[in-house]
Amino acid sequence: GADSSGAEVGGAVDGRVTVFAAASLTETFTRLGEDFEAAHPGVEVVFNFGGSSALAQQINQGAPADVFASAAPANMTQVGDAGGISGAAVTFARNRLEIAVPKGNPAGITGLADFGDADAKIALCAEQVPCGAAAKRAFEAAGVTARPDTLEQDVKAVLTKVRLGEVDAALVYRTDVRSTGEVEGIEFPEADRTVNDYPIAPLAKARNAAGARAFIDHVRSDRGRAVLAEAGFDTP
Amino acid sequence: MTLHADLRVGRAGFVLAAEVTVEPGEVVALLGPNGAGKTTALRALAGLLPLSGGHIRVGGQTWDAPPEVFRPAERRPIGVVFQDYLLFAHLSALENVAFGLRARGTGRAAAREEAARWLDRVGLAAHAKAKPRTLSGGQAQRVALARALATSPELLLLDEPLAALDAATRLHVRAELGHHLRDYPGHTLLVTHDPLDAMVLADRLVVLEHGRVVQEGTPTEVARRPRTSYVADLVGLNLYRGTAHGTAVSLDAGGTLTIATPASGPVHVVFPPTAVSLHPEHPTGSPRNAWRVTVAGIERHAHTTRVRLDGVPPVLADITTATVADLRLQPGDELWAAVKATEVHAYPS
Amino acid sequence: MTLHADLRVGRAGFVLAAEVTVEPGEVVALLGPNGAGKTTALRALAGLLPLSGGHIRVGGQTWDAPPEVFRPAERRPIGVVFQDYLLFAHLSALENVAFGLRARGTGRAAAREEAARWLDRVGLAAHAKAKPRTLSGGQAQRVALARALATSPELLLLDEPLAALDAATRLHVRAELGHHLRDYPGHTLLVTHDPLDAMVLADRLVVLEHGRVVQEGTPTEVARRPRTSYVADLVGLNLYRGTAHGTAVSLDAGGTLTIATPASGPVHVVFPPTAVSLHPEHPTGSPRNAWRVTVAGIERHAHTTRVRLDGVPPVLADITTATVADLRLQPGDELWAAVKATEVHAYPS
Amino acid sequence: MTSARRRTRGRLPVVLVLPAVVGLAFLLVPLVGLLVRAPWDTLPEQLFSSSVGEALRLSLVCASLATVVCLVLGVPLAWLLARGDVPGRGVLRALVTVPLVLPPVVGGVALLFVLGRRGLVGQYLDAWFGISLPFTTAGVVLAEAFVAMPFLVISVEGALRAADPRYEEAAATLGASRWLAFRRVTLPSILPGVVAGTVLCWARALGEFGATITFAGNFPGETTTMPLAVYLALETDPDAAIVLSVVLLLVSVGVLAALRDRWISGPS
Amino acid sequence: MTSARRRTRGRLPVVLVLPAVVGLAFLLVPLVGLLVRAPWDTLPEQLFSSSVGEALRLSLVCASLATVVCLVLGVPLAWLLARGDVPGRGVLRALVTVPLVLPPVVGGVALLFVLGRRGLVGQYLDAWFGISLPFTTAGVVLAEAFVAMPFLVISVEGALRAADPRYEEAAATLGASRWLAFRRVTLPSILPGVVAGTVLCWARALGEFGATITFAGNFPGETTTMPLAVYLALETDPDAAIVLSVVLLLVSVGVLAALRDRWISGPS
Ligand SMILES: Nc1ncnc2c1ncn2[C@@H]1O[C@H](COP(=O)(O)OP(=O)(O)OP(=O)(O)O)[C@@H](O)[C@H]1O
Ligand SMILES: Nc1ncnc2c1ncn2[C@@H]1O[C@H](COP(=O)(O)OP(=O)(O)OP(=O)(O)O)[C@@H](O)[C@H]1O
Ligand SMILES: [Mg+2]
Ligand SMILES: [Mg+2]
Repeated sequence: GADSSGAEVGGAVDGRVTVFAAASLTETFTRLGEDFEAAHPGVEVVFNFGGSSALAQQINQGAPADVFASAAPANMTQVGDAGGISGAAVTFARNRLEIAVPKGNPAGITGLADFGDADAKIALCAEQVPCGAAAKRAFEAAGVTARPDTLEQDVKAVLTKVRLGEVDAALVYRTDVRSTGEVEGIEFPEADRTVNDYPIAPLAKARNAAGARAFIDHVRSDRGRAVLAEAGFDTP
Repeated sequence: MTLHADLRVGRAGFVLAAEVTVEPGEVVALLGPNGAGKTTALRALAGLLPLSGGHIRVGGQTWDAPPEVFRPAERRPIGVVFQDYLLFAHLSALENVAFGLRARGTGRAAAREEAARWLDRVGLAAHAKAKPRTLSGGQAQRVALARALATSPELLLLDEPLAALDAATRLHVRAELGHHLRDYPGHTLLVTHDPLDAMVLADRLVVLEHGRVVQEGTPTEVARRPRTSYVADLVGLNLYRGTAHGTAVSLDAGGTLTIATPASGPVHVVFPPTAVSLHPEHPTGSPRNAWRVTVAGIERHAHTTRVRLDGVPPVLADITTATVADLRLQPGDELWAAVKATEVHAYPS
Repeated sequence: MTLHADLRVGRAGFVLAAEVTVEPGEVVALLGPNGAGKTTALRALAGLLPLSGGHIRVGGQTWDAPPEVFRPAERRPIGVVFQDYLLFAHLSALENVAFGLRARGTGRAAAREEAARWLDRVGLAAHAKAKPRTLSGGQAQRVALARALATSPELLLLDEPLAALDAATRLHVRAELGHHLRDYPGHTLLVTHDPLDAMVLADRLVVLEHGRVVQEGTPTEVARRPRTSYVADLVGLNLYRGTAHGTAVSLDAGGTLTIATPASGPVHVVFPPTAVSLHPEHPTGSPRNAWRVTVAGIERHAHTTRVRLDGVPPVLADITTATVADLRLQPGDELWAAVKATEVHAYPS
Repeated sequence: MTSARRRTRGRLPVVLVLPAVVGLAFLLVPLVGLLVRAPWDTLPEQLFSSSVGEALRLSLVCASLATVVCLVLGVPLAWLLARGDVPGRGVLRALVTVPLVLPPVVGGVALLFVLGRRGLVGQYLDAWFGISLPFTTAGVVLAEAFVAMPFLVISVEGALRAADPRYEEAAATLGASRWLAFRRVTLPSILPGVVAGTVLCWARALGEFGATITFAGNFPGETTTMPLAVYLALETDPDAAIVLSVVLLLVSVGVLAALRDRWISGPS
Repeated sequence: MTSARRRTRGRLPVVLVLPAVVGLAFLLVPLVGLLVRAPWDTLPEQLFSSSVGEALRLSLVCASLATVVCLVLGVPLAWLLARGDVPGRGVLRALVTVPLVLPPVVGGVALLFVLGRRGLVGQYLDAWFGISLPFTTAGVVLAEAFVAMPFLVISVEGALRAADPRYEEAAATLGASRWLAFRRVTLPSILPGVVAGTVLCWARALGEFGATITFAGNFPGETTTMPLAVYLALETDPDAAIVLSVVLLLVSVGVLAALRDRWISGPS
């Protein structure tokens, strides 16, 4: 059941649970894994953090994974299309964009409209990656033509450029703003259009199907939601 | 087990076409000017250069006969002393000598033991552990020789083995090499520029010019009847073996010569035909060596005349054409030959 | 504009401490055994090796005087012919010769023109476009010489310029080098092993042993009064300049010698003291050259005795000690010196 | 035929040929894998799409410019390490190889620290000259040069060590300054080594990804080189990514085979 | 002092020293930038954290094993390219350099295509022997070897071309097969070149990221090498990432300086 806590099924789970998770989940999942191991003595959770698309590729090439937590539904679909998941994927977290500016907001950015300013240095994600697609939706909703200077391949690269003051503003996930004290976040009204779902699913070739299910339950438990929320995720 | 080789190799602008035969135990010297094809011939015999025609046969075995047969170097029972020795720099003298034995399957301990014996034989027991870099030219040459001989090859090939040595070491090393070659039962081919090396060390000379054999025979034959003036210049030496007692050398072939620098034991004595003066009567004065000779033959070369003289010992003299006229030399004439002791050089043999 | 050098260089296990003076237009030969420090001295003069003591001064200028002054090679007006020439492989003969001119600021066209003139002067106009690889040893040597001379250096340094040549080419190249050096107004230092090169080419000899000057003087002085037996062996040559007409050479210093190989024009004639025989009376027989001499001095060396003889020409003779006793030689004695024409070599000069 | 092909030396030894063939297979089979799995039908479409053409052109231009930068700075640096009488050469040489070990992304971050808008040097470039390198094609060239230069330096230094310094001495006695001697004597004689280093350098620059995207960002037509295009394609369309890689690969093999054959197999 | 340091050759030419110094600065200033910005106070904590220690150990072990693989396969391959009388050497040599150009991530994908559980070769490995290489430490070694081998091959091939083949001939006349001659004569004589290639290879393997994470994944203690740890740290704590890079860098400079000094600056 979706609401069952990890402790209830503790007796049924043992061995090693291998979780392939998006790199943006590194911090939260590491903590959840520790909790899970504490709750299930004898269980070892092994993580493989990486880009969601690389993980999907690995799973499709037969990687020994039990759980796949993707940062984008598209990558989950890639695995699903190849018959890689058992049952259906569920969304366990949502993330939304925020404007990130260097400390002190030197360029005085206030909202999405400033992204059309030719003088401001702007970084966005490339449209091929989820945060880029989300940003595109936001700008459409706001009626702003963004004039980015760079289209980064992932959100962390965008964040790095804000941290170092290379750009005046960028759109990143709220969780990313939270993860570092070196940038300031500015919320904007169109953020509702930028929500990105994080799906999770047990895998068809899982060697530890019981463990996989238990771990997913743990993620979706109250404790799991609390950890995710603390990192800045919305939890459904 | 005679070595028969008909060596045909074509290179850009150069063709080697030479027949060479070497009997077991025989030392053949291959002489010739720069670029005559001596090294090419030696490399073909060693299997480092395939023939383009002809053949190499040793006893019943064919080593090379294009286009079918080619036996690579490592499967020919040969030993090669290269002009610059090519000692392996990272191996000690002992390991260099042991290399061929190891390569041919001898066990480690046995190979080292045998190598040590060879080093001892060439007088380098004390340098067994030395790296080639720290050996003098003469020592390096002896290690190379020991390395080539250690595997008891059927064919020993030496490419100007003395060329890199300075005059003093050369003397010693030549004598030592002579010792080894005399005891060695296989076939030996010695490439050299130096007529003295050839005449002291070889039983037979083969003279190459432009890739072709222009003359061959024993050193005495070739010296006495040179076919080209290159050969005449090259091998025009009076060479005898004898035993020295102080400044007197009794020659094996009869006669006695006086030398300036005392020596003792078996020696080669040598002087050029130009050092021989001819006198109608017994000469007075400084020449220590004077003996009666009879004119056996007269050959004119470019500007000098070579006179073959019978006597004890027989001798060659190069004199000017004017002198021939002056003395009215004719075969059968009786004369005195004189050579200064300071012109006669004796080498330990 | 005299070159004064007090060369002090310390190396692992070797110390050079030699004073050398060269006058403008003078050719000084630096002779000595292997490892005597000849190349070291030459490199110090060229600025390729800094002195550790002493000085190098040319006219009023100091080139090296540790610890203050050091003028690097490229700012010394020198020309160096290295033993192995070091021609630039990727440049043609012409470009090699033009290199120094270009480096010293001559324009491209002018440098090529001047280089072509130099190549012509050394007889290589036809090989201007040839790459060094395709030149014979003798040709390469001449290109190297032209390259060194083209910049009109004040000091010309030659390190065994003839050592790499075979006997035949050597003869020619030596004569040519002699021509150039005679016309060259700068200072020349010639390093060589070969006494003949030294005596033919140099005005003065400096003999190094173990990094020290053991003797210096004109070739005749050094040959006549050798201070060590190394020097005696080295420079013991009878050498004269003269003019050849066929087989007769009239010597500049008086007297006539007969040679075997006809020549014409100015020549050097040379024969070793061992080729000279001494007779109490006029010798009969083959020696073409016989003349009256007076014993001027007698010096004993290891196994031979060198006799200085006055006459026309004066001459050195090496004879055995036994002969000295036999002839009861004393200074002042009158004798006949005889040399076979076939022993006398004439070189174009 | 037989006679022309007769081998001077015996059979090739199995103990060497076997691992050599395994090694070759190890390097080549993955490429075969790529070629087999590549969706060839989309190749023409990809190849003639303007964005791919642009990325390919930008890659070739930037890699070549980076190589020029490496040559201009790296050859003198190699010379300094090989010939210059500088103290602490061993450590310097080891430091020069550092960009090899540094994860390229970190290399990009390091470049930002120095040349970025707030970087050690970059802040002055920006304030005084209004020059900003990140997010420009020049930035791509710099990032590629940073990563590729060690290859050039190490190759050329090796060639310089092997060159006979006596030719430089000969040039000096002819009045040539060290620069002239280097330019006219040393450099021509080590040309094959320089070319080999240049090839390695160019290939590395062509494949460079991490430092480029970190320092120069990714903007089509300006900083999007082929490896960046490949990476982004991997996110959405892995097949297209493979086709792009194969294109990059074929172009580079073509260039390398032509160059190396011409320059390097010459002497052997 | 003055006398001991007097230069044989004139002043170092500005025209060479200037670009050399610029080049050196270009390579080193970013490192200085890293060192300056690194949060040194967290260094000890990072350094002694078990996960960093583990990653460092894994990196060193895997890079060293990969280097061994490269030596075993790459030296014979270099020999085949330099000495073997194989047709199409020029193209083979160009193909060997391909892993240089391939974006490492694509290299990893290519390896998955071939050695993955569903790969061309991997499916049989899995079905017949139950061997699965991806996502294991062995996979890390393979991915690093794939990327680093070209450096070794090209360096060793260069050294082989420079070696005097007459020593091999001399060995042949002593009865040595080609293998024996290679092992006992050629290899010892090209040792410095092999060591240089090994150093480049090791450094490249140590810094390898893209192919590793793609082919071997990112499992702490099993496949998480330092560059992967750096990548993960970049996700969570960018400062830590820099510290980790600096650690990696110092370790490698230490190893390289020791090695290169010992082996390479010897002859000069
Ligand atoms: N590798 C080669 N390729 C083409 N031609 C060669 C090669 N080696 C030698 N030659 C040519 O073959 C001819 C004979 O050379 P070889 O080395 O046999 O002469 P040599 O008699 O040994 O001379 P030297 O006394 O100088 O050693 C020469 O004209 C030389 O130019
Ligand atoms: N680079 C060097 N480092 C240390 N010692 C050297 C060096 N070069 C030469 N020597 C030593 O200096 C001494 C003199 O050498 P040099 O080359 O000047 O002799 P040389 O008279 O030219 O001899 P050769 O006639 O053999 O050319 C020798 O003992 C030699 O070993
Ligand atoms: Mg030869
Ligand atoms: Mg010398």
